[in-house]
Amino acid sequence: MPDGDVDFEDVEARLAAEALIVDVDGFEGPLDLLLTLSRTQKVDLRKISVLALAEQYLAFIHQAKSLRIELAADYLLMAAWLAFLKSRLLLPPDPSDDGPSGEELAAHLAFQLERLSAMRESAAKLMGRDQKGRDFFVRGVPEDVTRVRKVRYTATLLDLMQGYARIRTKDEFRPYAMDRAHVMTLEQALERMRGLIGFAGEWTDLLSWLPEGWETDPARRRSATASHFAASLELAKAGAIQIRQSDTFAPIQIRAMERG
Amino acid sequence: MAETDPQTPDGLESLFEAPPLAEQERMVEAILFATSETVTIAELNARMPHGSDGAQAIELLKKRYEGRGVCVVKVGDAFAMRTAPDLGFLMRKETVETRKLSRAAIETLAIIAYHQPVTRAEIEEIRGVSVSRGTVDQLLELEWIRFGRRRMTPGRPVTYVVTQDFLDHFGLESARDLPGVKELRAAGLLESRPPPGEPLPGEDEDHDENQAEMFEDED
Amino acid sequence: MAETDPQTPDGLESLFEAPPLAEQERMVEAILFATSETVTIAELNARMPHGSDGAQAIELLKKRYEGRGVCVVKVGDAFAMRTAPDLGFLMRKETVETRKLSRAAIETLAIIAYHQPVTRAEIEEIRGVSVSRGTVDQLLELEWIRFGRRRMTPGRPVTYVVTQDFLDHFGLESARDLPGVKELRAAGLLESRPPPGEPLPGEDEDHDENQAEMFEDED
Repeated sequence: MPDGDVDFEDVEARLAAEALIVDVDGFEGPLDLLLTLSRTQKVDLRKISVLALAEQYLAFIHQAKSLRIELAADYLLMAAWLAFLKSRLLLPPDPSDDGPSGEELAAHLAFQLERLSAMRESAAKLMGRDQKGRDFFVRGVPEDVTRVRKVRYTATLLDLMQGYARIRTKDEFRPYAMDRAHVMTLEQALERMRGLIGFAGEWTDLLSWLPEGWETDPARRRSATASHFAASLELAKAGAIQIRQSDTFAPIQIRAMERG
Repeated sequence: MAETDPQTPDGLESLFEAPPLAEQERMVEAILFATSETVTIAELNARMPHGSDGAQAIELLKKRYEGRGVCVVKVGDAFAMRTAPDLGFLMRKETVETRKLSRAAIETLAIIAYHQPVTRAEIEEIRGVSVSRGTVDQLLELEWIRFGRRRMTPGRPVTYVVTQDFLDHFGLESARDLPGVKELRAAGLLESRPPPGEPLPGEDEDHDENQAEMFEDED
Repeated sequence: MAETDPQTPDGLESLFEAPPLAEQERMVEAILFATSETVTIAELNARMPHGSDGAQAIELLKKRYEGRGVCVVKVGDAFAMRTAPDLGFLMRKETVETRKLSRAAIETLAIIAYHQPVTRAEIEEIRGVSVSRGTVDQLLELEWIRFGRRRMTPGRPVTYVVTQDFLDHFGLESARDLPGVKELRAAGLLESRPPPGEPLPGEDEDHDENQAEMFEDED
């Protein structure tokens, strides 16, 4: 291993550097590498020698290059910047240069390292806290809050009146409260007669066909008579019965058609 | 808290000494809280430190939660913690949605109000269309209508009448207070036939507003 | 139990009277007990009967559960019931294996927690490397971080902040309770200090192009 121009002080440090290089993929960027290197100085980060650190870093890069290890561009950029910093720190300040001094740059780098280190420790402390699902637990059987959707229907009196008016307007001249109890429809009569017609072998008065309860009340009698008459015409047309009336206003008689 | 079990001697064995009963109670409390299934005494004992008496601890816990918002219940031969049954209503979040009554329902309701007691056949006769069971059921459910006496006619059809709730909702003292045909006409509500879905014409805004204010029931 | 509020007369108004405080405490107990998420005072009040004081009830409840196996914890501006951390060993059965976070994710999370609201560029500045999208996505997915307000600097970069879930997971009442946060602030380590010669963060000029390139990674 060519290590002629590597200025490591002892074998231990060199072995450490080799370990670093083997681990190069394990570093999370140049700042992380710098932080690791700074630990070898075994001093508080506030008292760190940035110059020494820069030299360590540059040596590391050199070593990696000699081992033909591909380093990401940001490591090389950091190396360039540290080389620049090193020259700033070593050379007397150029009065024509109004940029930041080497000391300012070094102080900032030290700050960054300290901050990163502090964040690492904080992250460790955070992860060391009691954690939900590991150290403390939530309710094992959480009860769902059931969402009850209640629909409330509303209507105003105006809605009601408008609704009623709408119906009334639809057929204003019709009786509003048609009393169905006193009306027999054609269909009702037809249905009734169809069922009974088989029993009418002889001529019988149509009025005798009116159902019970419809013969006395005049309104009901009228309605039932009319519907039964209409129904009998229907049945005659269908060939089910015969109809006869001997005289004007004489009783209308019906009988079932004899089947051949 | 730190009372020691008198039966257990000090020294090495105390390492395996059961925790104080109060501590066992805490443990049972935590286990019952966090476990999704019910827990038997045997399971409790298996999970608690050696020598613990889950049965005794659970009795203490049960007493502690008596009358609280949460209680220890026995399910079969296992235990669980549940919210107190009387507080179940807190686990419900009610959202009230206000909806306008459908046109069919309003018309049916109006007919019942104006013609009560009225049978379903009569309502259909007046509306000129059949009345769906759903519409009547909805009005019954709202408790705005109820069954009246059966009509003494063949088939003895049931009649409908409006309820006190109906009167309260519409701010009426009795169904007789409903505006009559004359008043409806005077209000411009009976004048002509509106196109379907449109408000009735002939209602000048002011009048309409007044009436709405007069009759609408903000509940 | 059934003590009446002296200020409220009998009759109708008592229907709307808040329940006695002891009863309110039971209610809060039931609600917190039943819920695995945190519940705010506003949510408590919304679910309890009208006139209830969730804040007062929760204080009582907190005291009642002091030293128990289950305790009432404050998370941000909300409350929850959790098992006592010292009893975690009993709950091995309940432990959920969480996905191991990478070192990058843990550091990123810590930086967001301690420096919030913080931009991606600032996180990268602190870590000295680019933050991969996957890392941020993972934290967003865990709902431990969320987007904060945009920074009012050129480019209006988005910021990240930690969530209520983060506080809940780590048993923190607020981000101010993060371990060592006071000391770090006092030491100036939570400042965003621009590199010397750089006028303002985010406004890169020619002379510090190098540095920007060094630390920032266009992903």
